[in-house]
Formats: sequence, C-alpha cells, structure tokens
Amino acid sequence: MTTTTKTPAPNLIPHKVVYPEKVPDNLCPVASECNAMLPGDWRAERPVVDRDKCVKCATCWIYCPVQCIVEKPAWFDIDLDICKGCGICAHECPHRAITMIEEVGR
Amino acid sequence: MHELRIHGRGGQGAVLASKILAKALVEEGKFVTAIPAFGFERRGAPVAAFIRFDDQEIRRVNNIYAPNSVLSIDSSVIRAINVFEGLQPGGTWVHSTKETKEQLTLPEDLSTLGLCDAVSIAMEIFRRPITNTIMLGAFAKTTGAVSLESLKKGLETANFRDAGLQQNLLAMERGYHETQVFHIQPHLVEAI
Amino acid sequence: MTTIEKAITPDIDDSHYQSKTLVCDGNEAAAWGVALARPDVMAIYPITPQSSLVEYLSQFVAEGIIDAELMNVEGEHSVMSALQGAALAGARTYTATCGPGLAFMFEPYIRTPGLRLPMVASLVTRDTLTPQCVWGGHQDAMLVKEAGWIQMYCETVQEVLDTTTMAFRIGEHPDVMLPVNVNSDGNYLSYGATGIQLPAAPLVDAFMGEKNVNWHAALDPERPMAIDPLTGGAGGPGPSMFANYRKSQCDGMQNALRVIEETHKDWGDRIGRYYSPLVEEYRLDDADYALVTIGSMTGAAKDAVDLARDQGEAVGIIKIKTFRPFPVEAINRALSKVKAIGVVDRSVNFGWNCGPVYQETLAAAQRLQRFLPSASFIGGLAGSDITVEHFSQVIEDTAQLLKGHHYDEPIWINRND
Amino acid sequence: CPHGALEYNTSGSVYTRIGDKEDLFVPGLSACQGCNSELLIRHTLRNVGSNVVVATPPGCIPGMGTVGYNGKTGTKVPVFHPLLTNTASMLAGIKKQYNRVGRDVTMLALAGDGGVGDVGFQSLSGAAERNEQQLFMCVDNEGYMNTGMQSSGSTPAGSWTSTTPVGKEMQGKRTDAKNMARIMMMHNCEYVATASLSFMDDYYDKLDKALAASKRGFAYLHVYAPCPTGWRFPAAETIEVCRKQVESNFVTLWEFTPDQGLQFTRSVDKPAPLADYLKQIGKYRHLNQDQIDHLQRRVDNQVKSLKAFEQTSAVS
Repeated sequence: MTTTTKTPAPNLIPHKVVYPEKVPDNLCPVASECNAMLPGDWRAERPVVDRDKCVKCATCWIYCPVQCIVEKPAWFDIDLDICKGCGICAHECPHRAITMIEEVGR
Repeated sequence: MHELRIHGRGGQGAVLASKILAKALVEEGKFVTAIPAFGFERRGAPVAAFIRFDDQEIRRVNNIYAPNSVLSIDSSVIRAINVFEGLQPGGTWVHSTKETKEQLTLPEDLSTLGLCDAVSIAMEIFRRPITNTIMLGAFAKTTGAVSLESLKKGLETANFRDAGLQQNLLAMERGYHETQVFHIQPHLVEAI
Repeated sequence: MTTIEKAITPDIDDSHYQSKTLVCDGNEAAAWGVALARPDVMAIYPITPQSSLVEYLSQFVAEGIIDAELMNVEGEHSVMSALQGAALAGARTYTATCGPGLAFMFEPYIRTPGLRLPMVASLVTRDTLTPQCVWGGHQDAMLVKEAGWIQMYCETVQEVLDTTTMAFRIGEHPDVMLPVNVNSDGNYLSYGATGIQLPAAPLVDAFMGEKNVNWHAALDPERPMAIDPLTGGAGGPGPSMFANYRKSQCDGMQNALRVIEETHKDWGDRIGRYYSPLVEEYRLDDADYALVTIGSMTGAAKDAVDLARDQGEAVGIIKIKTFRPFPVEAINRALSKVKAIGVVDRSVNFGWNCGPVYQETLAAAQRLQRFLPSASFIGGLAGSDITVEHFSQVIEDTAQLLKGHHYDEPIWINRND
Repeated sequence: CPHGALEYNTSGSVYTRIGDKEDLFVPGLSACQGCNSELLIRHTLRNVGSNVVVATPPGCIPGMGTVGYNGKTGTKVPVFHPLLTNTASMLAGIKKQYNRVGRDVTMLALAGDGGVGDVGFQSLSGAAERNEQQLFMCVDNEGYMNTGMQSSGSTPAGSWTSTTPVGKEMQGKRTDAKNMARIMMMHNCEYVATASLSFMDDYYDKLDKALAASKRGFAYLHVYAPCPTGWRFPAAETIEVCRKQVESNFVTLWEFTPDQGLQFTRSVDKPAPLADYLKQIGKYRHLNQDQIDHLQRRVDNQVKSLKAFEQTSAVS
C-alpha cells in the first residue's frame, strides 16, 4: 500500500461551489424569496407634506425608520403603502412641513 | 499473553515508557495494548501503566489485575503502594534501586528479579533522576521479552528532541547492561 | 493575502501520503482519521479525556500534516457555533468533545442536524456529573442520542481512525446531510495505545471524493438567502413546513443506515479493512443466547464468550456499532437467532431503570412479535472496568433466563468490586 | 437645538452620500412604529452593501422579520438567525472559511444588548480576544424588548421593566447597567465606538471606520436604540429621545483604537440635566429623587472615568 506519489489535497484548491438550481424545499429552512408584506395598513395617522414649506433638507428621509420617503422634483413625499405612521418625520421636520392627520375611511 | 504493570511517579514518564515498549514490541511483530491507569497524574503522585502483548490479536481493553511482571521505574514507589498486588506466582520484578537483593523484601513466589541503579545512571547522563528509558533497558535484560534493538527503534519514533534522543539511547543501553538479574526459583508459570 | 497560493501548493509532509504502522492511542488515531479527511476548519477546546486529541490536531497543524484553519476558541459553545458558520460557508469541519463540554455545546449542537450540516465531532465518551468524575462512560453520548446526530461507537483504536474518516463521507452523502458523532470510550480507547495501520492518503482521497457540505444552505453573497427563518406556528403554511422539515430530517437519518453500510463496504474494498457497519454478530449462528454490547467493552466480552464456549455454553455476541440511527432490522436479524439476551450498558436510563441500549434493543425486538427474555447489565461507569471475569458472570446470569429466571431490576456490574 | 442650521446641512450631506444606495431590507419589516432599530439596520446595510453576511441573534431585529418567516426572507443579502449566545463565534467560522478560499466578505452582527452583554458575552469576548475580522454591532434598547420588555444587564437602575416592576417592595431595576462599550474597549479591539442615530453624520463616520477595521480585526459599534414601545414614549419622539440621551451625557459619543486610545466625538462638557431626559420616558416615571440623584451621579462618574481614559491615551 506504500506509495510516494504526492497529490495535492483536493479541497485545498480554492473552490467555487456550484450551487444547484433547485434545492429540495424540505431539507433545511432557507428562504430566498422576499416577503412582500407592506405595512401601510398599520397607520392611524398619515403624514402630509406641505410642498411649499419643504426645502428638501432630507431630515425626514434620514430619520424615517421604514425608509418610505421618496424624492420628488421639488419636495419629499411619503410612500403610503409602506408608511407605518409613526410621526417621526413630522416631529423632526425643521420646517414643520409635515403634519400628521387622522386616517379616515379606507 | 504477557501482562506487565509499570509503576512510577507522575512526571517520570511511566506512560511514555509503556508507549515506547509498545512500539518496540510492535516492531517485533507482537500484538500489544498499552493502557495507562488513570487517576490524577500529578507530578510526584504514584502512577501505573498496563501493557499486554501476545503473538495473537488482543481483544480485551482492560486494566491488568494479575500481571506476569512488574516494572518499578522509581525506587521509592514501593513505599507508597504495594507494587506486588496481584503479581502472578513465578512472576518477575524489575526494580530501580541502589539496594541489593538481600536488602529488599521480595514476594515469596517471585521467580525473577532484575535490579538496576537507574538513578545513578540518570544523574550521570541527564543530571536529573529520569529513569524510564533506563528501566526499559533493565526490563529487556531481565525478561528477554523484547530486544534492546527494538526498544531503541521504539525510542527513536517517540517524541524526543535530538539531544534527548541520543541521551535516552545511551541511557537505555546502560540500563540494559548494568542490570543484575537473579533467577530466584524455577518459573512456576510460563510467560509468553 | 497568501491563502490561495498556499492552498494550491500545500506544504504537506510526504510521509503523510504513505501507509505505515503506527503505535498510538485512540485520540491520536482519531486525529489521523481527521488528517486523512482533509478538513477545512477545526475549532477546538480541550476537555478530559479528549484533550490529547485536540493536542494532536494542533500538533498536526503546526507540522503541516493538516492544512486547515485551527480555531482555538473560548469554549465548546463557540466551537460548534464557529463550525456551523464555517460549514455554511462551505467548509468541511471537525471537532471533538465529551461530558461537560458536550453539555455546554448542547445549544448549538442540537441545531446542526436541523441545518442539515455534515460535520464530524468525536465524542471521547465520559460519564456525566454528578458525581464529579473525569473518566469514561457513555452517559454523555446517550444523553444526546435524540439530538439528531448520527452516532457510531468504536471498539478498537484502528476502528476509531477508520470510522472518523468514513464519518465525513457518510455525513456528506446527499441523501443524508447530517452531522456524525464518532464515539470512542474515554480512557480505555482514548489512552489505550496499540499498533494500527495508517492508510495511504491517495487511497483515502479517492475514497472521499468531492466535498459536499452546503449546496442546500449557504451564507454566500453570490447566492443570497436567509437561513433559518422562523418556521411553524399554528396557522398558514407554518405547520406543514415545519413537519416537512422534521420528516425530511428523519428520512435523512433512515437513509444513513444504507449509506453507512455502503461506505463501510467501500472502505473495505479500497483500504482492506472491513467492519460490521451497523451490528456485528459474534459466534451467533448456533447460539442459544447472546450478550448485546457496545464500544470497547466488546473485546473482553468476546474473550469471555470464547471461554464459555469452551465450557459448552452456546452464547454469542451482538455488538452495536451504529446506535443512531438505531439499526432495527440488523438488530432483529441478530435477535431472531437467540432465545434470550443480556444487554450490557456503560450508562443508565434514569426513566426506565435500565441501560439505554437495553431499552432500545427491546423496543426493536418488539417488532419480532415474540417474547424475548432479557436482562439489563450496567457497568463500566466513570472509568470502571468490565473485565473478562465480569463478562463471565454476565454470561452466567443471562443463561439463567433460559431456565425461566426473570430479572426485575438491572444488574450492576461494578457495584461490589 | 433640534432644528438648527447644522442639522439641516448634515442631513442633506448624508442623503447626498447614501440616498442612491439600495435599501437591502424588504419594505415590510414588522418593527413597531417609530422603531430606532429598524432605522439603524436599514441605514447600516445600505452603507455596508451586499458583499456581506449578516447575523441577527434572537431579538427585535429577526423578530421584525429580517430573517423572514415561513419561507420568505426580509433581507436581500445572506442572513442567518444564530443563537442568542453565539453570534460572534459563528461569524468567525464563516470568515475563516472565506479567508481560506481567498474571498473578502464582510461579517456583520446586528445583535441586541442581551445577545451582546448577557448570554452572548462569552462568545463576543472570545471573538474580540482572538481579533476575529468582523463588525459586531450592539443595538442597545436596554432590555429584552422583543419578548415583552424584560430586564437585561444593559437596563439602567430604576427602569421599569416587566421583570423589574414598580411596587411597594421594588421600584424598578435595583442595580446599574454595565457599560458594554467600555468593556469592549478593554479588549483592545481594532475599533470600538458608541453612536446615536440622532447624530447621523457621526454614525456614518464611525460605521465607515468600523467597516475598515473589521477587515483587520474585531470592530465593535455600540448604538443606543431607544424603544418607544418598551420605554413608554410616543413613537414620533424616538429621535428626540436619542438626542436627549446624548445631550444629557446619559449616552456619550466616543471612539477607541489601540493606537489613538479613547477620543470623544462630541463634547461631554455642559450637559443638560439628566432629569429632563428621564422625565420624557415612561419607564422612569416612578423615579424618586434618590433614584434620579443616583442616576445623575452615575452619569457624572462615567464621564469622569471616560475622561480619565481619554487623558491616559493622549499621553501614551
């Protein structure tokens, strides 16, 4: 059984794992598909931006926990599908350009 | 099957000695198992190791309770414990000591005795009382169960630094040659 | 960063590639078994009687015999955690532990099978506290028998080496994808030295084939995924998803029975040493009754059976190597040959007042649909010895079953030593 | 001053710098309204980018769905739900393998204070001692907010929590919080810093430094994360509470490197009275004067002690 041939260790060569296209869905809990849930229906109050007062300072964007502030040509607006209505944007806006108003109806 | 028990003190290399002996016996084509008795192997505390060897496969993985021979690599360990416990009638004792046969208390049915002043040899070679390899030489001389050549080979594969190996080879050789063997009575039991 | 260059030209001692005779104990043998399997990442923490095993691993890394990342972490909990991470990044991983270390590792330990991460961890078995003890016994391994790891118990030092290497291939089989414990008896196998054969590395490389660790679950930016989202609950898709994951884990365990057999066969064909992969039958074909054993105690049992045979006793041995998954069919094939059994355990089952191997064996025998007189023997706890003389007594006691004797309680082997 | 010109300029510069980068979490995370942790992780991952493995031990961060639920993920990068106890060692293992195969991948932990300072501490301390290459972020909301506001080692004295309630015999937590950032500084990590999201420029600066440090070794960022739900204050006031923490010196902003030692990144001189901060938060509503004095004394002592570190490191 003696041999003097030196063979490099197979798994010491930098390897690139070839991942299969499809993995059995019952093997181990993994997820690669994004959760599509949107929390816009959590709101009791909604933020409303006063476009005249908004100077696009981005304070609302900086502090919005759900990052639902979207930039428009002359102002920052709110993506209401995502906004949870926490009111941080209104509280922090240095120009008082955002107010929270009660959600009514649908 | 031959069963040997080695006695020493923690730090003296009794377990290493058992491994060297095992390597030597495997070198000679024997089947061997060497098991250290386990306890608290602190420096100075009495320790023991068990070795079985045979021409046939050894299956049992047990301690040794009735050895054919006893090897004490430390002179004072006989004061701490009864090294003869379970020793078979007609058995062999190999002992590290400055004392003479007459000065020692021997079991009545002991058949073969090997005495080696290992400490004096060790002090000359190592300047420290390290007696394990010396007493392996003494064991080979007393029992003839293993050759000095095989023991040396066993020693060479043990983990010694270079200088340590040369010193230990010399120590083993001197242990072999400077051991007095006494055949006290005919063997009652034939050891393999 | 020289990792790549180093990897392409591994600086490995040529002698590592040759078959040779070694005189070593079970802990060193396990380390050689690991070396032959070429792990990527090893994380270690010492604990008696495993310590010398991780010392050997460290020495092998220091000498270049093993080219792996060695992580000296701060405890067994982190050992298993680091290995899970490494495996999820594609590494072949290894560690060893026992006793209190295994207990401390338990939290991440029970997660590895559910993540379906192949991995090998040697358990150098040790009795559990309390009473405080540092010696061998199977109680630690038996406590984790329901954790989902494959468990194989070794009888000899040679088997420790061979099984450790085989374990990687078993765990990595696509139909299995589970971690494996290779169990060796603390003290008797861990420190018991004997002459063994180290197989030649190229033969083992050919045996091992391609590494197969994380095709199903990867923490890789090139393949983003979430691993282990919350799963379950009582509504929506949760209950069925959870049940399917669990069932698949059980299926992997059952597949392992076949894979363990195939792997042992292939090892034998390539390396020249064959083992009974699940259950070994010793002098059983013409036996009236049998001892059931596990681990290193079996050698002394074989000697005792030979002695009893010389006295005219028709006794044999059923040795369990693979304990998880429990080899029900193989056990029952063996059990069907005898009229009574004496099962010797190196641990206890607190709930049933018997040994765990005894309980498992009887559970399997129930499928035979016949009454099998049996006795549970408990011995070898905390490093105590089960000698040939002990086994001779076990044989005598078991023989009583044939005469209609019944044991209400387990028989404690070392209680009067 | 929450509405000053400085604030105005700062927010604009961060937006210019980071606004185009992708938010790597899905829009729908189920964090509470006004959650500071959600804000933190979105900003963080935006800046870290996608070449990362994220580990989020049990707590609000996986609880809000970052690792997903029943087969759907909440994160667009590799994310793992480790144990509460093993985040640092688990990331260390991943990093070892990527180093082995020559790939540069960032390791990021987003852990709560329990997974950092309580049961998670051993693996954290071990990883820091070994200088594992990772960025370990503590999101400190002063307790187990995900599971019903139980007390942790990070909960300040006097705080109401569900396991340190207020009654005849007990008036909130009886012992002080431990200062994890200081403890990590004593590990001599490559980089240690404290941060508050009310000072976003400061945070981004530290995040950049921590990321760079995590390529060399262990980087630890301790971010204070007031929790409107668990601390009992209106969701809209989260950032204001963050700001008041800093202005009162209840939270100090500093950074540490082995070479530079400790340096404050915002002056700790002339702090606002702590009582103003405590007044705003429901979990402190029951505090008596003795308790308020105790907390004020502790804040003062912490600052004194940190200043001593600053001077020591300046000398060396």
